[in-house]
This record gives sequence, C-alpha cells and structure tokens, in this order.
Amino acid sequence: MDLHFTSEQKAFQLEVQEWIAKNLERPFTEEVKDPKHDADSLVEVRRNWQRKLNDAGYLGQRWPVEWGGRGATEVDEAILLSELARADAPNIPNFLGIPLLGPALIIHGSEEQRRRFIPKMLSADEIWCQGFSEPGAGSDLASLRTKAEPDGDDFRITGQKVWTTFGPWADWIFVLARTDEEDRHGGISFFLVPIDQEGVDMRGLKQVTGEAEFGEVFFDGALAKREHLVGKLGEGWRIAMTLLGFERGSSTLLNPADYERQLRGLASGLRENGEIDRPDVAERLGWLAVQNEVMRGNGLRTLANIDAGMPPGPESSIEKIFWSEFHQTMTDEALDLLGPQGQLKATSSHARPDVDWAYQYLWSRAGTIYSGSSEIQRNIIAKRVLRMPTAK
Amino acid sequence: MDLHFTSEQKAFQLEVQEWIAKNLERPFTEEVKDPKHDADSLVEVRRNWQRKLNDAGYLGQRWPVEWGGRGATEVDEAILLSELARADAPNIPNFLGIPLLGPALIIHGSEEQRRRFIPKMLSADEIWCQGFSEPGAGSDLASLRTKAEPDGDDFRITGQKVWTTFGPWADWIFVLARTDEEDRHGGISFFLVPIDQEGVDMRGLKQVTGEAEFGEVFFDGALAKREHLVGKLGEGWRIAMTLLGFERGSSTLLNPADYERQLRGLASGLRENGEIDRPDVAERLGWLAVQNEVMRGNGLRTLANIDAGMPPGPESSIEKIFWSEFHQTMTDEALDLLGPQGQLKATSSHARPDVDWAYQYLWSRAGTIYSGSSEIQRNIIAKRVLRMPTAK
Amino acid sequence: MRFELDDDQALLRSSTRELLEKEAALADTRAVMEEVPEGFDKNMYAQLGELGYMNVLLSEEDGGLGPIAFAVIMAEMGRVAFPGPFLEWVTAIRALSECPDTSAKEWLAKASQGDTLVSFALAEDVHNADPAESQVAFEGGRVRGTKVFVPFGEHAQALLVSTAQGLALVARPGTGWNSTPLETLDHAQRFVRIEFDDEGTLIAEGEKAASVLDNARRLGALGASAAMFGLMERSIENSVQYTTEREAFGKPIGSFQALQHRAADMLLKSESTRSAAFRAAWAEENGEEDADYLISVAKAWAGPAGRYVGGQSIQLHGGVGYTWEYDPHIYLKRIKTLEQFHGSNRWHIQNALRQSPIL
Amino acid sequence: MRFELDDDQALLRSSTRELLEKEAALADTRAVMEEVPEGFDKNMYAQLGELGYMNVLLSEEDGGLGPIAFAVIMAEMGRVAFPGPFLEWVTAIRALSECPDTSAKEWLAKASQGDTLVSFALAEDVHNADPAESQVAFEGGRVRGTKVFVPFGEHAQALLVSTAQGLALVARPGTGWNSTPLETLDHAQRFVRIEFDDEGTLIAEGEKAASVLDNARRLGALGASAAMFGLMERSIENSVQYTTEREAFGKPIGSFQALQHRAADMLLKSESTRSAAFRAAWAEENGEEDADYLISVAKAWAGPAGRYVGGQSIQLHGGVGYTWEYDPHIYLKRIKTLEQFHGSNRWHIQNALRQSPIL
Repeated sequence: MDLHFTSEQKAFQLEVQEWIAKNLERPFTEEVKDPKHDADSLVEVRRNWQRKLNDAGYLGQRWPVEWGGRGATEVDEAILLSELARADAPNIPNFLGIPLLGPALIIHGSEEQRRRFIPKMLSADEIWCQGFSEPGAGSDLASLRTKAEPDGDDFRITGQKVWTTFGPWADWIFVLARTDEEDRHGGISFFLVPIDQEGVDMRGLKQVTGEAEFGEVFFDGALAKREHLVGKLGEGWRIAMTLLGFERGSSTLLNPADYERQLRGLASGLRENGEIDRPDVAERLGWLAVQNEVMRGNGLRTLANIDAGMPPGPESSIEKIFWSEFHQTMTDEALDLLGPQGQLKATSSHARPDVDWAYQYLWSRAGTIYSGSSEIQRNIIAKRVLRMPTAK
Repeated sequence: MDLHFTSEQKAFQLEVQEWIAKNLERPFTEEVKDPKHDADSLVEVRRNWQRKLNDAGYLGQRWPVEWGGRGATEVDEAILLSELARADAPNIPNFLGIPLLGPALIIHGSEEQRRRFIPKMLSADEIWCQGFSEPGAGSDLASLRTKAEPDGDDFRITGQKVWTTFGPWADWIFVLARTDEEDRHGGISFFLVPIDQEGVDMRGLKQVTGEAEFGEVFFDGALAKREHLVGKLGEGWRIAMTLLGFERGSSTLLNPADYERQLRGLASGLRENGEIDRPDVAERLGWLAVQNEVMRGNGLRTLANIDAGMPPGPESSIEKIFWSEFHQTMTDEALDLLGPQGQLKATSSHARPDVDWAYQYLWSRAGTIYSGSSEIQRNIIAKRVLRMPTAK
Repeated sequence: MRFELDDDQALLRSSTRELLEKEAALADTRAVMEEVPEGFDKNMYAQLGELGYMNVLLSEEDGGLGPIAFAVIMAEMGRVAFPGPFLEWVTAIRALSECPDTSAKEWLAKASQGDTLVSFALAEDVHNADPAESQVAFEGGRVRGTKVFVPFGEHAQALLVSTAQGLALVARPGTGWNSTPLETLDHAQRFVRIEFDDEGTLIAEGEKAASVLDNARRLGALGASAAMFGLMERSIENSVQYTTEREAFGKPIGSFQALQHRAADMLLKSESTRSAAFRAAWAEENGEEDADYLISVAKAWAGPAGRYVGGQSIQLHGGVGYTWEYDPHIYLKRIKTLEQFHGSNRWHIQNALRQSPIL
Repeated sequence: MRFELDDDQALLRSSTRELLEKEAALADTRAVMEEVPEGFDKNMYAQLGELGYMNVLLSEEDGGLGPIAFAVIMAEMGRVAFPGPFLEWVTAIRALSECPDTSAKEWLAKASQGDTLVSFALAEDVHNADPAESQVAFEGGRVRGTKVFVPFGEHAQALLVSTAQGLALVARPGTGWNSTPLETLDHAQRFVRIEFDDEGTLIAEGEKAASVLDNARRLGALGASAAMFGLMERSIENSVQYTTEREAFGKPIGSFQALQHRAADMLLKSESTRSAAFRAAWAEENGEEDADYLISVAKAWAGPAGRYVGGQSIQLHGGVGYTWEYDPHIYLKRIKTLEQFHGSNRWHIQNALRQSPIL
C-alpha cells in the first residue's frame, strides 16, 4: 500500500492551490448571489474561467503534448479537480466536452477533426454539449431512437435528445444516433453536429432548481457531415462506453472535496446559530463528516489502484451510489439542522453566504438518476461484481 | 370517525388490568432471569398462566358460548392481548393453536373433533404446534412437499416441517400436507397428528438466541387418522388462508403495548445512566416513541375498521412491515444507547431488570422473516394494493 | 369504533376534491405559484370564503366544521398542492375568534370572507425561539422589532404578531410593511422579513396570549400533517401511474421489484401519516387529553415521511422527475415548507416525548 | 500510489487465510466458542505465538509486522469469526513493550509466546468514563476498585488495569480473581466484572500511562475495524452463495432484484469499510498526523455498516438464518461486540469530528 502523493504530485497540488488563490476572483456561490448576474452572464463567468484554466495549461493535461498535454497522470487530474471543488470554482462549460469528446477525437477521430475542434473546445470559443440521453432512453441508453440517415455523402439526423447540459449555450453537440435499426449496439454511430442550423431546435429544459442549464434538442433532418462522423459507422456505442470509463479516476477526490467545503459551511452556520456544541447537533454533524471521509477513502483507493495500473475493482458503481446518495443525506440533514434559513435560495436576502443549500438540496435529487441511476448501479454490483444469478 | 372504546370495552380493559394485577405473579422477564428455571420449567410457567387465563374465561372469548365464548369482539380481544403485553405476561403455549386451530375446528371441523380437541387445547392439557412451513417452503408456502398418502381409511404422512414453535413440548401438531401432487393449492389438506407415535421425530431447533423453543419435525409414515382430517380433502389451503386473516384485528394493539413497555425500560436505563437529558439521547428516544405511537395509530385504524365492519384496507401488510422493522430499529437503538450493558443476557449478572434487550435484539431479526417476510409483504403492497404492473 | 370518515366528512371530502380539481388543478395553478405576486388566486380564496371554508376552525355555531373536517380539507389541498396562505389564514381566523378584543372581532368578520388576509408573524432571528421570549415589544401602542419568515406577509391586510407583551394585531399600514422577501426553494411561498415599527392593538395578553398561540401552533401542525398526507398520497399515485406507463429494457419500469418495493415503502409512510394525522384530528375534535401529544406525533412523523416520499417520487420518475414540467418537485418542495414550519421535527419530537407514556 | 497490498502483505494474507481455514474453520471452532471455558483454543494460540503473530504490533526489530499487517490478520480472523482474546492480547503485548518497568518486560516475554494471556481491565460502571477519571485506585502497592467488561479476564494470567494513578499490572492471584461473569449476546465472549483488591505494579504513570492507553485504544479500534471488515466480507460471500442455491417460486432467490439490491448495499458497506480501515492502517504505519482521526472514521463507520450487513445476512438466509446451525448469527454477534468495545460509535464520531477538516 502507498497512499502518499509523490513529491511531484504534492508540488502540483501546491501550484494549483496558489494558482487558484491568484486567479479565482471569488467562489462561484458568490457569483450566483450577485444580483448583477443572469443565466447568460453566469455562463460567461464560466467561459472566462475555462479560458484562464486553459491559458494556465490545466485543460487536457493528460493528452498528447500536441493537444495541450503535459504528461499529467490521473492523480494530477484528480488533484486539480479536487482543488477546484474545494475552492468552489465555476464549472467549465466544456466540462463534458473535454473529458469525453476530447479523448474520443484523440483516440478515434481523424487528424482533421482534432485540428478543427480541439483548440476551440479548450479555449471555450466553442461550447459543446452531449447528445446521448433521449426521453425514451435514459437508463437503457442502447434503446436510443434518434436516427442518422444517409443523404449523399452526409447524414440527416432526426430525433430528440435531452439532458444536454449547457445546451442552450452550446455551439456543437456530439450525438449518438442510430444508423442501423436492427443492430442494438452495433447500429449506433457517433456524430458531431453544429447547432446553429435549420433542423436543430435547442430549447432550455427548466429543472426543478428553476434554472434551464439543461437543454432538450429536436433534430429534424439536421445535417451531420460525413467528415464529422467520429470513428467508423456503427462504432458509436463502443466509443461512448470506452469514454465513460476513461476518466473514472479524475473525479475520485472531487466529491469529497466539494462536500467537505459544504460541510464546513454547515459547521459555520451551526456555529453562528450557537448550536454546534449541542450533543445532538454535534453527533449528526460528526456522522456526516465520517461518511464523507469514508467516501474519500473509497476515492483514494480507486485512484491509487488506477495509478498502480491495477485492474478496477468493484469500486466505481459503489462510488457512484455513495456520492450521489450521501449528497442527498447530507443536504437533507443540513436543511433540517439549519432550519428555515437552510431553505433560502442563494439569491434571497439573508441566505447563507457560503453554500447554496436550497440548490444543493434540489440538485442532489438528480445525482441518483443521471449517469446510471442508483438502480442501475445496484444491478451492476449484484450481477457483475457479486455474480448473483439471473432468473431462468 | 370514532376511536373511543365503548364503556363496556373500557370496563373490560379495567377488568383485565385488575385481573392481571391479581393473578400475574411477576413479569415473564423476571421468570427468565430466575436461575431456578430451565427451558422446561419456563414452559410450565406458561402452561400455568394459560390455565389461569382459561379459568378466568379469557381464552376463545370470541367463540360460540359452547366452546368458551363470551360474545367478545375483536376489540375486546385486542384489549386483552395488549394488556397482557403491557404487563409482560408469559406467552401461552397454545398461542397458535387457539387462534388458528380453534376457528378451523369451529368452522371446518366435525362435532367430534371439536369435542375431542377444544377443551384440552384451552386448558393447556394438550399443547399444539403448527406444521405449515417446510425447509423448502417458507415464503412460498404452497410449494410444500410433505405428503399424506392414503393407508386404508387413514393417511400416512411423510416429510419435514420446521419452525414449529413449542414443538418440543407439543402433544399434537396441525399439518398442511399434500394429497394431490398436481394441484398446487387444491392438493393440500389439513390434518391433526399426534406427536407421540412412531414415524414422528420432533427435534428442538436451536435459534440464534440460544433457545430451542422452535422444533423441526420429521414425518416418516406417521399416522393421521381419517377422523383427524379437518374439512374435506384438498380444502387445507383454503382453510389455512382463511385462518391467517381471521385474527388480524386481535394483535393490532399488542405490538405497540409491548414496545411501549420496552421503551419505558429503555428510558429507565437511560435515566439511571444519567443520560436521558442529553439532547442527542432525548432526540433518539423521542423519535422511537413517535414511531411507536404512529404504529399504534395504524393498529387502531385497522381495529376500528374491522369493528365497523369495513373492508380491510392496505393496512395489514403495512402493519407487518412496520412492527417487524421497527422492532429492529428500536432494539438497534437501545443497544447502542445502553452501551455494553444492553448486550447482557437476561440471565447474566448486572443485566437490566426490566427488558431482556439481548434477546429482543436477536429475536427482532426473526420478525421480518416469519409470517410472510418483509419482501413478500412489499410484493403484496406493490401488486395488490398499488396494482403495479407485472413484467410481461 | 370506526376510522373511516363518516358520511358528512366523506361528502366534504368528495365535494372539496371536486371543487379543487375543477378550480385549482395543479396544471392550472402552476402559474399562480410562479407568477402571481400574492402567490394565490384571490378569486379562489373569495370562493372558499363564500363556501364557508375559511371558518372551518371556528366553533360549530360560528360555522366551524371541526378538526376532522379541517384535516380532510387540508389533505385535499395537499393533493393539488393548493397554493397560498390557507393554513395561516384559517388558523388566524381561529385565533381572532379566541380574542375578546373588539378589533379582533372586526378583523374576524373580514377575514372570514376570504378576501382579507390575516397572517401570523411569529418567528424571529434567534433560532427556535420560544414565543414567550420574544424580542419584539409592544409599547405605547406600537409594535417594534423584527419578525422573519412571515408567511405571505407582504400581501396580508393584518398580521398577528407575537410580542413579549402578548399577541398584537397590526393592520397593514398605508405604505405597506417594511419588508424584505425571503425566497425559499418552494417557489409557491411568499415569506418576508418585516421590521416592525407600527401601530397595533394588543388583542391577548399573558396566559390568554399563550393559549391562543398554542392553539394556533397546534392546529397549524395538525393542518400541516394532513396536508403532507395529501401531498404524499398524490405523489404516490403519480409515481405509480408513471412507472406503469414508462418502459425500459422492454417492460414497464413499475414491474421492477426494486421500484415496487420502494413504492411499497412510500405507501407505508403515507398511510401511516394518514393514520397519525386523522387520529390526532379525532383527538382534537373530541377534546382528548392527548390531542397535543398526538398532533406532535403526527407532525414529527409526517416531515421525514414526506421527505422520503417526495424524494423517491422524483427518483421513480427518473430524468423527467427532475424537470420543472413534471409535478414531483412541487410536492417535495411543499412538503419541505410544511416540515420546517408549524414546529420543526425536532420541536415536535421533544414535545411528544415530554408527554409520552414511555416516560 | 497503490491501495492493494504489496507482495509481503498479500503473502501474509494468503498464509493466514490458509492457516485459519485449516486450523480454525468456523465449523470446527464453534465448539470452542460454545463450550470451552476460556473461550479459545490454547493450542491454537500457542501456535500463533510460535508463528510470531502475537508480536505483530511490536517494533520491527522485536518481530512486529506493522499496522497494515495487523489489519490484514484481523480481517482474516474476522472472516472465520476467530474466537478468543487475540485483539486484547496483541494490544496488551504492545502496551507492555511501551512500559519501561521490569515486570512489564517479563510479562511481555511470556505473553509473546501465546500461552500466557494478558488482557485489559479498563471499563467501569460509570458510563463512557474517560480512563483518566478512573474510580479504581493504586495505593500502597494494591489495586482497589471495580472494573467491568474485562475481556477474557477470568482466564488471563495478568491484567493491565487503568487506575487514577496510572496503568497497573496485576498478576492473577493464586486463587484467581474476585470475578463475576458478564454474559452478552455474543456467546463467544468471556467478559467478567472484577472487584480488585490485589497486589499490583504501576508500570506507567501520568502522560506515559495516557499514551500507552491511547495507543491501545487506537490500535484496538483499528483491529476491530479490520475484523469487522472481514466479518462483513465473509457474511456477504455466505449470503450470495445461499441465495444462489436456494430457490423459491421456481427461481434462485438471489435472482430477485430486491435481494440483489440489498446485497449491493451490503457490499457498499463492506468495501467502504475495507477502504477506511486499510487507509487508517496505512496512516498509522506511516505515522501520518491524521492516523488517529482516520482510525476513528473507520471505527465509527464499521459499526453501523457491520450491523447492517450482519442483520441483512440473516434476512437473506430467511428462516435458516435464524437458526444456531447456520453461521450468520455468529457474524452479527461478533460485530455487535466489536462495535461496542474499543470505543463506541458515539465516541469515535466525536473523536473524528474534533479532528475533522470541516471544523
């Protein structure tokens, strides 16, 4: 066993911390609270932050040098993401494009595709959104029905995608579409599609938090050029599945860092309310702190084993269930402990300054649904890890 | 709505309370703690207690006058059982025979059967145990394989039954046995079988509590006389199913009374440890008290609707899940709050005087398994109450 | 004995359901929650006034229907996530009816019509404050001090304000209140923070004030519990319907055992809330000694139960459950509001424990 | 970085597993738990002594293997529900090694052989007492006062007794102790209550005593956490095997989604315990500043996690899970013991919170 960061990794952590201290004007929660902002201007805050990160060389740092890489490991990436979470830095607009589409292009894309798309994706001059989920294909992604039909050399795309984060601000969308009706997995291909065209109708999809950061997009014969097919026809499913596992180490330390920040905010609130020393309050707060630290232990374990080149254990479904359900537990407890004040929206007068609890509470309900619901994760653990039987 | 007991019911409650105060020498927990007792002598304590109850006319009080009845309602029965639980009175040996076999004989039995069996069942001169469950047929009772084959006019029984409470002390067993291999439900018949015969091998089945109050019984061509068939051939399943619902109102107030007694013991323990006023302890204790009272509300509702002749609602599966899982929650919390002392066996030096927490903790693990496991109950609620779909 | 509603109560339930489904179906009243400044439909409340709903908590001779009927109405309102200050309004009417002061009687008459909102201003900045220890003062005919989370306070015509000297009535000043909106995650609410320096009338003092406030708190908690039951009941119906229609992996998702067992747990929470809330209502109606205890039991249970049902309703809806367009979030948010007000879970647990037979 | 065991540690794990499965398979050692007065197999412990297991917690030059190896051994012992005072014994050896006193050294040499049991007497009647506030006194060369829940105290050759004056060593008097058995639900345990009025030696005082006891508590908690992981891991294996073989309604019960999801939850608890316990062992081994914090995190987590896994293991076994003959109860009971001792959940939560980065 070795859970130490190397001296290089520690130096990198320090470098990132210092860089954030110098470059992050204020935590994102404070941006949200600022009445001068609306949804559009908050996207600009994020875009600017992505540019700063890119200028500093922090994006795509694990890629080949040619595409922005600097020989970083998953550990470095995990350190970077956890420090950003700890500082409550803005989420970058291409938070899905860079870790998912980036490798897709680097591994499966053509040289032209890489040249055309990677630089602007990194600089946030083009915002990408993801077109995987459909209204009828969530947990059962392979049942997707959006289709791409040949039109000369090119393709015409018809169908609907949902949960396209940053969709309303996106310039491009990477889409899984069906090119063969008969072949469930082998009939899916991976396309890059410009949004600003006839045949693409992107609408904001209002979430329970009241924001419309997600979009739903309707394709009605939208053009996808042959040169924007990634990999070969029918390789889309395989590409997507590889990618979804590709960055699994990077986020291992992110959630515990993020939740630690939130718990620190909870402790501050309880201190200000004069309640933190009540044994009932302390026990509940302590139990949350314990759970978060256990979650960090799981994350370190995953990360350490990836770093050592070990085969992945049963951890990834466990981690997904853990962070998503713990986020619900934690926000549930926080709102109970903070009383009515905990229900205030960040933009309201007298809201807590450090954590947007109302948003966190509502947002936590999504975590057990997206990226493989808790039910799907438990199926995976039972069937693939525990090898429990299937009904005959 | 009317949740009042009538003045007669209140009078009956008072009568029972007074009768118990006069007749119960000491709570059963104290009997268990007394080193003079062993398993056999504790059964005699229970037998004697049953006799007292019978002499006082409290057994079979809802039956026809001829068989001990006194025109009581389910409400009276519920009052009786809850007062007995509150006083920690011993469980009677024929606690299954009287409510299950009694009505079976009264409704489906012959006059001869009634004359032969009911009086001695009431007086505890004969102890009855139940032969329904099998090693391979627990939740799926209809898959039982013990068979009864014709032998002249009579039957020979072969097979195995488990979970026969008081089996090791029983004189007779009422058995569901298969008389037709082809007909899953209609091929089951209901027999009365004497235990003291060749072909019946009754063994104590040691439970996790260390007791062997349960038995497992092996039939190897045991004789069941034709005159000891209850109802007609093939009516066994129907008889059993009717009976299992017959007394559903009687126990509605029993569990909350029993758990209230245990919670009172927990409060005493915490008071003696000087901890009851700690806010964390008080909150946990209070939450247990709240849950128990909610359970009592469910019980009152069931009882009241039965009393009003209303059709049963979704309550019975809900009640089963509630009391069995709450018992686990409550004992879990009690053992945590009481510290090591909560783990002491009743017979150990320095154990709590009022509640046998170690036993209760272990015993609580059985409640979610027997009489339809929690899983079965949830299936019932989903399918029969909520009418959720079945996979095609 | 009988738990189910008697004929009159059942009639009230069906007529209320019919009224609300016709006049306040959630699909129609969403705009009221989201866009109407007052947060409620004035015409609808006037209609409720006409139909006598506003007087539900008064004595029988004054048009009251009793606590069971009140619980029936609140449960129905829960089912449609009925927006606005109905619960505050009817408990304020009850409070006014208990006060001997003339101005209380005048406001009572107005409030009963359903067109003059009287609400409560109780909470203060100090967490979990006991009303008796109020920092707000009534002196020289004026109420001075700050109240927080005043429900629908900006648009109330009068407020019942707890002060260290007793319960004061403050009529809306000509220029309105000195108020700041407090926006919570439940967009149907209209809480405000008010810094009072206004003329008022002391309508109850000493023990009388305590008893009026205690009744309001108790009835508020009862109403909130019944409303949470209605919210849960409808959430479950919606979830079962959705999981029956929606397919994945070639079958209705409601056929998966994991979801079936979740739904069963939701029903357990919801039906137990029904048992607890209506038992408490019955006790209150019959003046049972343990009514306060049973109301605290119901409220302490309903909060966490509702949270579970509301949260799992989103989960059972999957992705669409997280959209504004579908209803689950409205139910969860309303439950969160009701859970936090009319006495927190913690307060009710302690209040129940104090009166519990286990002590 | 690397979480998995390195080669030496993996070898220790496989050799320990082989040894225990051969010499202490649960089916064979049930009789030891149930019938042997000492509650352990003396020959087995002597064998452990010969193989060097008893010195695991000593410094490397004295045969110690380090905290990670210790956790590996404890996890393996958990898997077979290994009976007896191993955890107390090895932590007592460690404590003796930290004491400069000559008699400590003598007992250290004896205890290391695995045939002379030295255990701890720490707990007192006052609930959750801090060792520093002991009611037991060391005066005039004698230890006087009462200790409770002394593990395997009746058959120990010597006891390390915390007193108000420091840590005392009391050798078993010729006539044995003045002890009363305290029988808990875990029939494998042999707790006693001892009223001391015996000659003793003060082997550590003041800060030294506090540090020796603190190390014992910390290492005990670490060992208990690792053992609970092993108990959980094996419980899950047993449950999965049973539900795969057992059929109901015509299919293996392990194919029902409700049971699959339960098993998944059990694995989540168990694997998270592994992560937490081995991370803590690693921190202890490397002298990390947060080792004490991480051990409390692991112990506070392992208790409730183990309770869940142990209880659900019975549930997944159905009726037979409630019989003495099947193993689930042995695992649950051992978990209950480990949960309650070496610091309660509550104590570890508070200790973790005190050192948490969130404060």
